[in-house]
Amino acid sequence: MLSRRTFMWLAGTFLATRPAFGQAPGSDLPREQLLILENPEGTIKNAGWFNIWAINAGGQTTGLHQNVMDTFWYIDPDHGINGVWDNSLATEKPIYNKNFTEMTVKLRSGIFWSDGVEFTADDVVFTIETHMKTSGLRWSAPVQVNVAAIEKKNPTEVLFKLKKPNSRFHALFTVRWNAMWMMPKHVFEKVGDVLKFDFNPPVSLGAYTLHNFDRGGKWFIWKKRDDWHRTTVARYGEPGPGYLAYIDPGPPEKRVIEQLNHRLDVIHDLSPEGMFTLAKDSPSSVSWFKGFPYAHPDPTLPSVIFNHRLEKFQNKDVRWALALLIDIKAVSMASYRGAATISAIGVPPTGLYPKYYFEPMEQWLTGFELDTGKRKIKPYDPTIGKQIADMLRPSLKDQIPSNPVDIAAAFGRGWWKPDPEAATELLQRAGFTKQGERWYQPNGQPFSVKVMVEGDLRPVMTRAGSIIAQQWRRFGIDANIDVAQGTLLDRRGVGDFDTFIGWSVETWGGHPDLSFFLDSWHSQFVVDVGKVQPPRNWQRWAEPRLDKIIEEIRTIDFDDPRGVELGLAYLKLAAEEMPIIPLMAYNVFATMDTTYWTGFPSLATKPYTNPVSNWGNTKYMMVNLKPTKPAK
Amino acid sequence: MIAVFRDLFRYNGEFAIGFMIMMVILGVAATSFFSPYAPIDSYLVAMDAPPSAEYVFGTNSRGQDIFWQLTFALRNTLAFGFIVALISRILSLAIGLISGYAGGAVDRVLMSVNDTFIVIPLFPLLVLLYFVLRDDMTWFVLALVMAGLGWAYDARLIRSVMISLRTREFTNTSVFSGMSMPRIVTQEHLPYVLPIVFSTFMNNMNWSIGLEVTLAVLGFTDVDTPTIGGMIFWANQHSAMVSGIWWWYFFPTLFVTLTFIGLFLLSISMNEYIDPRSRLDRMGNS
Amino acid sequence: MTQISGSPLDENSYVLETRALRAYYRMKYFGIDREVRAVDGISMHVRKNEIYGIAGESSCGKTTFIKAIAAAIRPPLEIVAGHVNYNFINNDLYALPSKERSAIRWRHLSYILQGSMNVLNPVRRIHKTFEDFAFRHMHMGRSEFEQEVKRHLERLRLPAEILRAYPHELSGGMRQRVCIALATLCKPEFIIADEPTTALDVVVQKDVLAMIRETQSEFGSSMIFVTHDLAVHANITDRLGIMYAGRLVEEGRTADVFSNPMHPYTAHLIASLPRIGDIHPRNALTGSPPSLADPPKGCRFHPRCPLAMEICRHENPALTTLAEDHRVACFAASATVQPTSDEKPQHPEALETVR
Amino acid sequence: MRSYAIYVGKRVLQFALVVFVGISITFLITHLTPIDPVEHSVAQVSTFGFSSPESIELLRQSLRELYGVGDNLWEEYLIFWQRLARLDFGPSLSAFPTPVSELIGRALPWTIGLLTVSTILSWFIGNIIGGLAGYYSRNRILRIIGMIMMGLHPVPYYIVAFVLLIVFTFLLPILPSSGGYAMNLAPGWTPQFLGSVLLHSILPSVSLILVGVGSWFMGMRALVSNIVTDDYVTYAALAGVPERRLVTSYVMRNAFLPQITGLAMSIGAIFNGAVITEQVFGYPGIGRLLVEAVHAADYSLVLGITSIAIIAVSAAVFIIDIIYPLIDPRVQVTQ
Repeated sequence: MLSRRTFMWLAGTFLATRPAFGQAPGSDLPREQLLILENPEGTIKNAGWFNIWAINAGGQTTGLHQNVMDTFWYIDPDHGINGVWDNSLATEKPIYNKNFTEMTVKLRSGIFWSDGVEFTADDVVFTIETHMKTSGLRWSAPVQVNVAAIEKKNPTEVLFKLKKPNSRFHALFTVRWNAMWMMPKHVFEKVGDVLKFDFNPPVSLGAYTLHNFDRGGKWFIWKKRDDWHRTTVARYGEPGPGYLAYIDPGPPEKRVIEQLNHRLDVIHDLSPEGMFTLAKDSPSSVSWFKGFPYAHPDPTLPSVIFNHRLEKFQNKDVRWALALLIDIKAVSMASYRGAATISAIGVPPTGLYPKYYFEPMEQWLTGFELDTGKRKIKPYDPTIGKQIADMLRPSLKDQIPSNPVDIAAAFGRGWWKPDPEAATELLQRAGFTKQGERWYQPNGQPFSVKVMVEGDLRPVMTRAGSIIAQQWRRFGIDANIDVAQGTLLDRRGVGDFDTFIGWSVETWGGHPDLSFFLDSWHSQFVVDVGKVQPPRNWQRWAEPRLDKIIEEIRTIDFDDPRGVELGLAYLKLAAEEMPIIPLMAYNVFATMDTTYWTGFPSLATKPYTNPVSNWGNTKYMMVNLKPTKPAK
Repeated sequence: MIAVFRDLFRYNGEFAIGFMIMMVILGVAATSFFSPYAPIDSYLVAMDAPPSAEYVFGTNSRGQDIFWQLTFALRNTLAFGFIVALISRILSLAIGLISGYAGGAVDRVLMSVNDTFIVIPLFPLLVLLYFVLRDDMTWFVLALVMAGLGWAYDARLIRSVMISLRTREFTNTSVFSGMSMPRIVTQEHLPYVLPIVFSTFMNNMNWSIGLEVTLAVLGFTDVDTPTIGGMIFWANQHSAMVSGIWWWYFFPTLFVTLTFIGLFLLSISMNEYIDPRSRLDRMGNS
Repeated sequence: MTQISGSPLDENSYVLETRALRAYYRMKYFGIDREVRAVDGISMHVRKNEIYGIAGESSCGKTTFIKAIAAAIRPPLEIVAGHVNYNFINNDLYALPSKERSAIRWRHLSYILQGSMNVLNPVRRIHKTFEDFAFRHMHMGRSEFEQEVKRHLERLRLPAEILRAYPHELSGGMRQRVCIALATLCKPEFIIADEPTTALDVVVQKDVLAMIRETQSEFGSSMIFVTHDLAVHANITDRLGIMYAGRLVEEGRTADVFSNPMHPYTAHLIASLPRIGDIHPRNALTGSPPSLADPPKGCRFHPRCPLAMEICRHENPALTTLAEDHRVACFAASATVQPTSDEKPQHPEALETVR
Repeated sequence: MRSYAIYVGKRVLQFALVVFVGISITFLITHLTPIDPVEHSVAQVSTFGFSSPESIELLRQSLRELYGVGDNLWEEYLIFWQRLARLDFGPSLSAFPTPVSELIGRALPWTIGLLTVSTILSWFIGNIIGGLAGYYSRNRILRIIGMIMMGLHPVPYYIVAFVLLIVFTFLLPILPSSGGYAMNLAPGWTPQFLGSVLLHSILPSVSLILVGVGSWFMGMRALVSNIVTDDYVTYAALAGVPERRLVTSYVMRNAFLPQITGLAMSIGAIFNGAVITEQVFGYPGIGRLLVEAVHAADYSLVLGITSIAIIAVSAAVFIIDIIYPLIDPRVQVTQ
């Protein structure tokens, strides 16, 4: 039988003998000046549309919001080039008055649109006022909700007057993944209906302008501006690539193939197996972690999300029982092949959060006691991260770090140890009964749990879901996955699910402030099943104690150290109540090919930003890239 | 009957081969009843083990023994194809015969219905239905839906054969000889139509299973029920091809292909047996 | 109107001669591993310019015999023994390489088949069919050829329009006429007519027969005319051969055979012809024709024969000339009838076959 | 001729009916989908960006007005037909406000090009080889080809496509793995562009042909092996009609006719095939557009594409229906 090794050997020999694919095929661009990135949006239906302020009209991450758009501030999900916070179009942080009803923004001067017009306060005022009088633009709603008026103090200073106090208003202009981008007044003021304007070709505020694009939406090519030094990134030097191509390489296996052929420099995401293949067969490929688990952990927290509106999940004992039935090691193996960064608490173990939250919580977690009704147990096992590492070491050898710090960074710290006994006791206390092999709810119904997953669209989450369902099934719960490919978002919105694998927790990653997701968890927003739940409290968890925390956060400054304390309070509450079962960080297998370019971000050497190519923040990557072989 | 079967087996190569293939397939499918594992459980055995003495067909990245997975997959896939084919045959035969003979208004009405079904691109329809029914779209429901959509093509085929038969002389002679239409249909013409029904039965199984595979691969079916398509779906989820787990594709593909070849061989040998002409040759003018 | 050219022994006056012709169906289908002796040792000849009729119940081997002399042998039918000689090739038909064989088709040897409804290509206009069949034999230009065809049809009193028609647009009779025109276009020496008038209504039948008769005598071609319908034989054939169970049991001038049938089977056939004003009940034969898969030993008719004797059970009567040009195979007919060996050849490899 | 006119008239009516029913069904199903384009957009906006609940509510309202969805089904249905008359399917909801027709117009040529070529090729190849195989049923080479066809034909299309993809883009990377033409080329009648298009169409079309040929082959072989036993073939053979003529005018001619109907009937199925091809090979046709539209809950787009497909396919059937009597003399147009 043809063994896997021989097969790969054959493949290898083929690859060795294959024709040189130096040039991007058919492209007349000098490959050593061209950076080819994956656009995870895939093929853009409406390629000729660059008006990013209109919702869903065209592509966003075609390079458009990474390299053409700009706004006041950027928060880096990792360490940042020069600290987590970067003043982009603004020269300093937002300046609020003491009761947070006004925000002043000081603007950078000497920044020019790609058509040679200078960027000024007028553009800001125009952008805001356009959004105030036009509904249905991407940022119309938040502007209309918050802004009473905007004033131009002078060409480099604007003042926002807010309708009500809001200490987080600047978040609207702070790029995490994206934020509200500035419009070129001189272009849009000539336009009748902003919603119907395609903004083609786009006038750029970033270091690149449109060079060429496929009407079919499979590729977009951007060219470095000759006056790149009149853009905000110039502070960090000249962008390396002369050209950027954002392409749709197709499904994971094709991305692997393309990178093996050096026709795709930056892969946005892969299946773990695809990642391993590249790690094995593509010496020129690098990733966030030098070795295993390679992936970049996004500051989002995949979890088992309960529908708190369903009776069976309203008792925290049930939620806890289900948590104690999960063997996170198996989940990590099943979903990420171990390449997961697990988290027991309600924030992702990414960016600077280990420092802000995980270290402080560790103590508390180890001491945390859970009353099963019959006895008190200490469910937290701080060694699970290490256990995963040990489990993987035999097969992956020295790829697996051995010092605790690296292990914690790569695989996370502890988690809840599986405890069927305790789970049984908890369920029994909640009035559930086991008859024969199956569990029944207090109302006599069999205890069935459907785990909604997104199938092909999020393979890893789908795998996590199916293994968790299996673990519950083994215990006598009628659990199955429910593949809602393409419909998950909608069903999530209207609460048409038992549980699903997804995230209701997303953070700044670099900045400890939790309002980014927590504000929306306030019970005031919770609606009944059938009505659409506004993001992100998909679990529809209503908790007075949490509301208090949220209300206080709203009143304190973004950088107020009190924020961290409140964050910790939330984490403890979440641990006790288990409103969702946190699993791990959303690890994105962003892979970079160093055949043509070096200087990609990586945790060990330079974690200046995340390499995940659809993030607005990746504009900082461009100024760090250098050609591998000096241009001839 | 037994004798016919014995003769078929002994004297018709196609039948013999086809029959043996199907026996193997069914045998494999049947062993699913003795599987040590539940079909949808995963991470039970070592991952990515190539075929070996221990795992005949190897194991996949979900820690499942591909052989046992395959047994379930074959069982479900066969059952699926069979149900679709059976129901749709009944529909198409009935409609084809009726409209082929009745002609006129009946024919037009039936054929408009028919053409509508032919014309609507099924694939988007199935995808849409999947979105509407979601996890109610079990493989059985899917089977019913596809049976309901899969008869039209062959109904038209049968009808056109009917029309050409009707224009043949012997129909008229039998008409004049006072045979009733039903009798003409069943006695004079069914022999010509049956081979078509048989071969289309197989083609239809082919069609339905192929479509099921496709839908499954694209994730538009209930992936909890292992089918051939489902196996490939999971293989894709794990980029099995680029990571060299070729056996995860190879064996499902091999067996589904064998299945079809087997069915096909059976169908053609049946045709030969049923076709009045070849029977004539067989018996000579003695 | 019978003109006997030369004595029976005058070889070259024969157009067709078969000697001890045996054509069997050798079946290995579906285990029914049997041998159907459809034509079992037939020796006969057809003279120039005559219409030789072959009569017999259905499945007595008529059609097989035709196939054999027409070299339309296709497995499982095999020529097991004997010869088929035509004078225009003065050689055994089966000794010819298939190329030459197809060269004589239609030029020298043509056919009028049963069931003319389906013998014409349904999607081809008639004139096309004429071209396909005959053009290459006529050695003339297209236009000439078409003229020739038209003239020929005229001779047969057929409208030229039919040339532009499709088969299904013509009546059954018309189609049959077309077939005759087709078969006679090249004025072949020999025409094989297999039940050409069956399935035609009586009126049409008469015309068609008349037509066959005329053309035959006009072009002086010889013909084998097969039908189970003795009435037809009576008014068209010169000589008549009666077949029973794969064998020729009686042969003679049609008139003689009718007036003086010597074989009990012939007698029975003729007796069972309806006659006007006849009120005697017909004495039907008991039993049914034997299966040719395993025919009875001896005379194959004996199980049904009213005159059966002991010898009939064991010996096979030879076809013996009992009157001028009148041969019979029956011990009861005359003492002079000798037994002949009922030998079945030890499976010689099948002679060459045509598709 | 008059009867033929009547016949055509009837066909026209039927054609209209088919289109009407087909499109209505699709309309209904599309509007039964649980997916709400507005929520989809909202989700899209809020997944990464801001999430203040009041703003979301506001956004939702304004989008509802913008997309003009949510009013009752019946009105939408009527409006839809009014627009369809002008081949205007309204704006795409997932590419608002770009008209659906524009999106389709951009994708359609790719699909049509790919399909016509590969369909016609496989039809001819399959039928001719199949016909010969049926006639010379004893020919060894043809038997072997038959075996191969038989083996290939049943393999689910997806697998054939996938294997081709792996072999020619991974193991032996000599062909592009996706797209309609190479990056940074200007579309136009330049040799470079056309060459690129050709190169990119090899895998999709070959996969379609490989799978398509089989069924034609076997259908034709079956037909022919029946026809050769028909009297008129035997008769012509007896008459010593030259073999070539026999095969072409007697056997093939009669066998081709049903296959023509078959072609008409299979066009719908071919479209299905295209959807998958375009998925596997990332080909920029409407099949791909359709799946994307479905995922994006863009039912105006889904409807647009499906309607176009229905019209196109039924038109093809219609055309073949009306010319069929002209090529098959046996079928009297009266029926």
